[in-house]
Amino acid sequence: MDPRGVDLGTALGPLELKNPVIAASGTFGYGREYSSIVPPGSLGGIVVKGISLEPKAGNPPPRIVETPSGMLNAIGLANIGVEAFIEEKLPWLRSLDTKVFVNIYGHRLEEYRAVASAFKGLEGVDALEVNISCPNVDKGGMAFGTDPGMAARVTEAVLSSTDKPVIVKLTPNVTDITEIAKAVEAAGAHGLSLINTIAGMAVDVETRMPRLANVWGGLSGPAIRPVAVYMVYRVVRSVKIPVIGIGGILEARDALEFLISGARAVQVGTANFVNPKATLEIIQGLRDYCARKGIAKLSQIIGTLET
Amino acid sequence: MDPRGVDLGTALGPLELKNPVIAASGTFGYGREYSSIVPPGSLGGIVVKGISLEPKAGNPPPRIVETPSGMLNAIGLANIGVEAFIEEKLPWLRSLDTKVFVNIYGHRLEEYRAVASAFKGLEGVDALEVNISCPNVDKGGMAFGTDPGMAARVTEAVLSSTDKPVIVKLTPNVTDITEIAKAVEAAGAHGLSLINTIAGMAVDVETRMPRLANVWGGLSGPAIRPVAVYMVYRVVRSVKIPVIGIGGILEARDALEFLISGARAVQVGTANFVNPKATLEIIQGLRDYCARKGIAKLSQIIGTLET
Amino acid sequence: MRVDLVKAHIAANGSVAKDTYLMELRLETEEFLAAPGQFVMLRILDTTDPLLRRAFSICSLIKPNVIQIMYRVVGKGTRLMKDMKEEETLELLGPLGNGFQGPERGKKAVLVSGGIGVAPLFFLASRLKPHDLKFIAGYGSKEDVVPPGLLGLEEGSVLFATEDGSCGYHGLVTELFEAELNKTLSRQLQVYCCGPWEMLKKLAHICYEYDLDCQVSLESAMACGVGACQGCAVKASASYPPDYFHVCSHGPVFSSSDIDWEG
Amino acid sequence: MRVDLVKAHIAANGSVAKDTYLMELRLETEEFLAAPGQFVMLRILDTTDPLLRRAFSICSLIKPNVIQIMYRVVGKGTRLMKDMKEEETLELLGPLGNGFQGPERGKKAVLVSGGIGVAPLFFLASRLKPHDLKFIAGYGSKEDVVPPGLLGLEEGSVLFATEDGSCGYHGLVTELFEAELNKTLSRQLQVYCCGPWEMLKKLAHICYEYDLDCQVSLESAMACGVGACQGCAVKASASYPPDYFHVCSHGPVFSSSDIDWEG
Ligand SMILES: Cc1cc2nc3c(=O)[nH]c(=O)nc-3n(C[C@H](O)[C@H](O)[C@H](O)COP(=O)(O)OP(=O)(O)OC[C@H]3O[C@@H](n4cnc5c(N)ncnc54)[C@H](O)[C@@H]3O)c2cc1C
Ligand SMILES: Cc1cc2nc3c(=O)[nH]c(=O)nc-3n(C[C@H](O)[C@H](O)[C@H](O)COP(=O)(O)OP(=O)(O)OC[C@H]3O[C@@H](n4cnc5c(N)ncnc54)[C@H](O)[C@@H]3O)c2cc1C
Ligand SMILES: Cc1cc2nc3c(=O)[nH]c(=O)nc-3n(C[C@H](O)[C@H](O)[C@H](O)COP(=O)(O)O)c2cc1C
Ligand SMILES: Cc1cc2nc3c(=O)[nH]c(=O)nc-3n(C[C@H](O)[C@H](O)[C@H](O)COP(=O)(O)O)c2cc1C
Ligand code: FES
Ligand code: FES
Repeated sequence: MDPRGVDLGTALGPLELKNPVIAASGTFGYGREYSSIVPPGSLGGIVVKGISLEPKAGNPPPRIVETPSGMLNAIGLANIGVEAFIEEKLPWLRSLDTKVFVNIYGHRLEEYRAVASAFKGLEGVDALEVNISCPNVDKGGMAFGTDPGMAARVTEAVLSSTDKPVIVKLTPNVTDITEIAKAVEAAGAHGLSLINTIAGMAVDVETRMPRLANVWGGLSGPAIRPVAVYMVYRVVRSVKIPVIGIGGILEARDALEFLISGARAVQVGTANFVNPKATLEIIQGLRDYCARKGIAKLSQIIGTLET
Repeated sequence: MDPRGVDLGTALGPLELKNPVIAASGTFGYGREYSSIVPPGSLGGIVVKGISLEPKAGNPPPRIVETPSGMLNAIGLANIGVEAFIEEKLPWLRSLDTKVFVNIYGHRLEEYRAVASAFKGLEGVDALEVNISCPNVDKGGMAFGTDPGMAARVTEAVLSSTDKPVIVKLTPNVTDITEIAKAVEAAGAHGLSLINTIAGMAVDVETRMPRLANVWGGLSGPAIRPVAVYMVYRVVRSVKIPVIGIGGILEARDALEFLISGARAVQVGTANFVNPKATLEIIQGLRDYCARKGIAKLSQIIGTLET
Repeated sequence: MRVDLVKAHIAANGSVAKDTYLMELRLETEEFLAAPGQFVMLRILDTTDPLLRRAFSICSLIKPNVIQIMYRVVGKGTRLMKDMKEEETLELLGPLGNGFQGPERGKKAVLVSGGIGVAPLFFLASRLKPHDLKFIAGYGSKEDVVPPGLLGLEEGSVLFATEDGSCGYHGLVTELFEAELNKTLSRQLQVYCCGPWEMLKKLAHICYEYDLDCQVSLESAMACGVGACQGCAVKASASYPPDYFHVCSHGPVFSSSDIDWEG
Repeated sequence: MRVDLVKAHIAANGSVAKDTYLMELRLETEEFLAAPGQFVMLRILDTTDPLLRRAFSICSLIKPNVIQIMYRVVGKGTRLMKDMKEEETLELLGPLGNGFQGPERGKKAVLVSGGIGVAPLFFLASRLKPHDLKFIAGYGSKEDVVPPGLLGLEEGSVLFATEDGSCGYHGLVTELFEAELNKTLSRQLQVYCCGPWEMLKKLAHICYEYDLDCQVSLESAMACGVGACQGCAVKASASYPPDYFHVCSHGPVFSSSDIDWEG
């Protein structure tokens, strides 16, 4: 079978992707930074860096530190704010032949509403991805995404402020991610993406100071893949809406772990740093895998895990 | 300063350890397997494999799989049962010049009580370490350790059945580990150890089957170290009882991350597989570090993280 | 049993068949007391990926402190190994496990291997007298065949079976084994084998039918290699009280009747 | 700016001073359009530890597709690099960042380095005329000193300062710089420097006092190297609207007055 003949198309509810490989939020800039290496049109989609109502400078450095097979980041959700994003970044994104997901966040429900509203009717934004891992300032800093009720309320707030499909991005830092997933589904989300980073920290034993100025940060990369695959596996079995798998994907084989477990698409984050061509190689690898196995459509392997 | 002159002694409440390096449960057998490489008397302590009331054969194979900088295990808490342990293993352990911690578990409160009682008054057992990561059969399989109330009840059950110091071993698979830690402290535990493994899974994309017969397992090794350090850092700041840090420690530098963050001792697990001499090298490395820094007593650096 | 942790200096490392390499290791120890069927675990790099040690059967002991291992490149660890150069150093844990037993006086040894399973059998063969032994090695194809001369055996001393018929008997090694059995039914035999699970299962079945004692060397994912982690479980046949053996410490060599081949 | 991902073959790799190595890389590209001050990011191994690429300044461009980098062995990645042999291959991302500007016509360039910070300045020096340039290199001790001849500069063209006085001026390079300044106050100068943060901070302060334009090349922990992750933040001086620059895409070369040296 010719790998070029394999149909990699996948659907996330109303969204049709040419292939299941999406660049993850915060790791691919606004799409332009890698464009000399990765033609954006070759991707299934791009999720831009998390956008808030106001511009945010982010945390003091150091913001990143390498850990075994992973990295911690405490960027602090630095971004140019929704207004500048729409003015400066969206026109270019609009020209791309790929799905553009805008990742949004807030620290209050109204902030989520306001950011979501800003994209109402705007061309070039195919979906919103809602980051609910952010601390909720009204609830003593516990993340929105750690409480099913709050997660549902954020979901409703965004849904009521937008005409775009809404994907809610779940945090892994919870006792039972399926509870959150079910609450978000019941609130009407079109899809789920998981996982966001796992809370972690590292210490410089020479200075006896945390390696991140922010003390703790989010762990990403291959180290967390087993945790992500398991959470995706569990969530897929608890909800009906489509799930995007994220966490430590470096190669096609890794993406397949998620797809076979039931994810309809995947996002590639840290791997972009390790190998800027990772997304392209994963797409090619998926083609080769299907061809080798005689599978005409990638969608035929989604959720085929034998247990 | 001469490294040999450094005092590595540490105290876990009533227990005095000659040094803070303890072999973790499930990774050091019953102490004997590595004794030709690691003289048990050189360690601060040994935690034996988790013991249950009845012998348990464990899960079908495959039981382990390597992941990036980590491994998943689904041993299924295989063990010879408390009776055989006391008869066959304890006599040898009793002869060792190190602290022996017996790791115990159950699936019902009465099981915890029964196993704990079996060690009442028995010489050679210096403390009990209570694994509360096990599924609670009366509560639909949610782990005891994921609910503060249940965690407290297990703690009380064990405390009322033993004359030994009781250390409760926390699971990281929770939204807020400090809540569990506080509940366990309030219930009277003498100390806490954390973290146990993180739930994870891996898929064989050729066979489309989980790589573990049990589908999911527990992730350990360097991959999880940042998560463990962060949880220890948070728990140390929420309770007054001593904390033992566990997770991904391979070298002295890694152990120091936990000690500086406030752990009074550490456990070394997966590293024993990677480098059977790891515990010995960590002890030597702690000596060298203190000598290099001109620190006479290791206890002087515990909890000295500058934030 | 004394398990040691020693530095192993690569004295040679080269291809001997398709994707198959022979590595000679000079150990920093005076005498490495290894018996056929035992194995070692190697730490390949100091970094944390790959993390765990890799298990390899001892393929020959050419001096008291020099061993050879033969390995097939299948994944991350073996890929790194094949690119290692002379003078580079690995960390070795061993000798591990329990080796082959016997054969009893008067019994002829029949060695049956599938693929890289040939490695421990080369060591065993080197300890047996040529006329007390029949060595049958199965491979996929001609290019997989490891020339016995490389391990000091006589070139003609090994019978080959290849699945594609490109060398020796055309078919499965289990078929060739059965054919050979039928020739020599009169003899008292002790069978030794190592290879993929399905092959061992078939052999175990044949040996059961012919009422022959059969020792198999098994593989299993391992973490510790010394009986400490209980990771390398293999299901015991119903007749045994413990439900699982540990391949590393109870094996890797088992009597084929002790194993639950369906498990 | 065109960033490329290319294979880099090691053409040479050897020690040039204590813990300091020079690696020559032949790139699989026709022409590598790199300017002094730009850097590359190398992926050292295919495995996941070390995971991230390592950043190195381009130390020289000896052919259109052959570069040199000079590195100090400080951790896991550089330790692996020093053991790499000719013919081994690394993956290179680059050229990255914005290099040094100028000097304006009529201005003399003063290059000041601390330790391994000498690497990008060698490249810059190679592009300037010897009489338009003063190169002051600070090191801890004599054994750290990289002989300028190795990079094609005249041996006498670099002034040295060592902290222990074992070579050249006895003291900090910033002191030697200030002493030299006092000799040449009449001249119009453009200062370029690279080294540890505290040294750059001092230099920035001296240049501010003497009203000299000063360009610094900064380091920061990096993940992407191309402006996509926002990881490599450095605080901008109060006069600037953005609170943080990204060292990889806004720098690594900055005007010293743009940086908040307390931040
Ligand atoms: C007792 C014993 C003796 C062995 N003797 C030999 C030998 O002489 N020659 C030889 O080529 N191989 C032998 N093997 C198999 C060898 O250990 C694996 O091929 C090797 O570990 C693969 O490592 P990798 O990193 O290349 O593969 P990867 O697939 O990347 O390894 C991933 C993980 O799976 C484990 N693994 C993969 N395949 C096997 C396997 N077949 N058995 C056990 N664990 C596996 C690895 O150890 C590692 O932990 C033996 C295995 C055992 C248990
Ligand atoms: C723009 C730029 C140019 C550089 N040019 C050179 C050069 O020419 N020669 C040279 O020897 N070094 C240079 N460095 C520093 C070099 O990147 C680090 O020394 C190297 O990454 C250390 O890797 P390691 O694995 O040996 O150390 P480890 O300490 O094991 O590395 C752990 C992590 O910290 C990061 N890290 C450690 N030290 C530094 C540092 N000083 N700056 C940035 N990240 C660091 C590593 O990249 C890695 O992610 C440069 C850094 C930057 C940002
Ligand atoms: C540097 C960095 C920045 C990130 N920023 C965001 C963000 O703004 N919003 C968000 O939802 N996730 C963010 N993430 C999380 C990733 O999108 C992804 O969920 C996570 O890194 C796990 O995937 P990976 O292992 O492939 O990186 C960020 C991750 C990294 C490493
Ligand atoms: C193979 C294996 C078996 C384990 N068995 C137990 C056990 O019986 N009881 C327990 O409390 N923890 C058990 N653990 C968890 C370890 O004691 C330790 O908490 C965990 O592995 C994290 O530490 P590490 O990263 O140093 O391995 C086991 C871990 C492994 C890898
Ligand atoms: S590999 Fe650990 S018990 Fe066998
Ligand atoms: S390293 Fe990613 S923005 Fe600079």
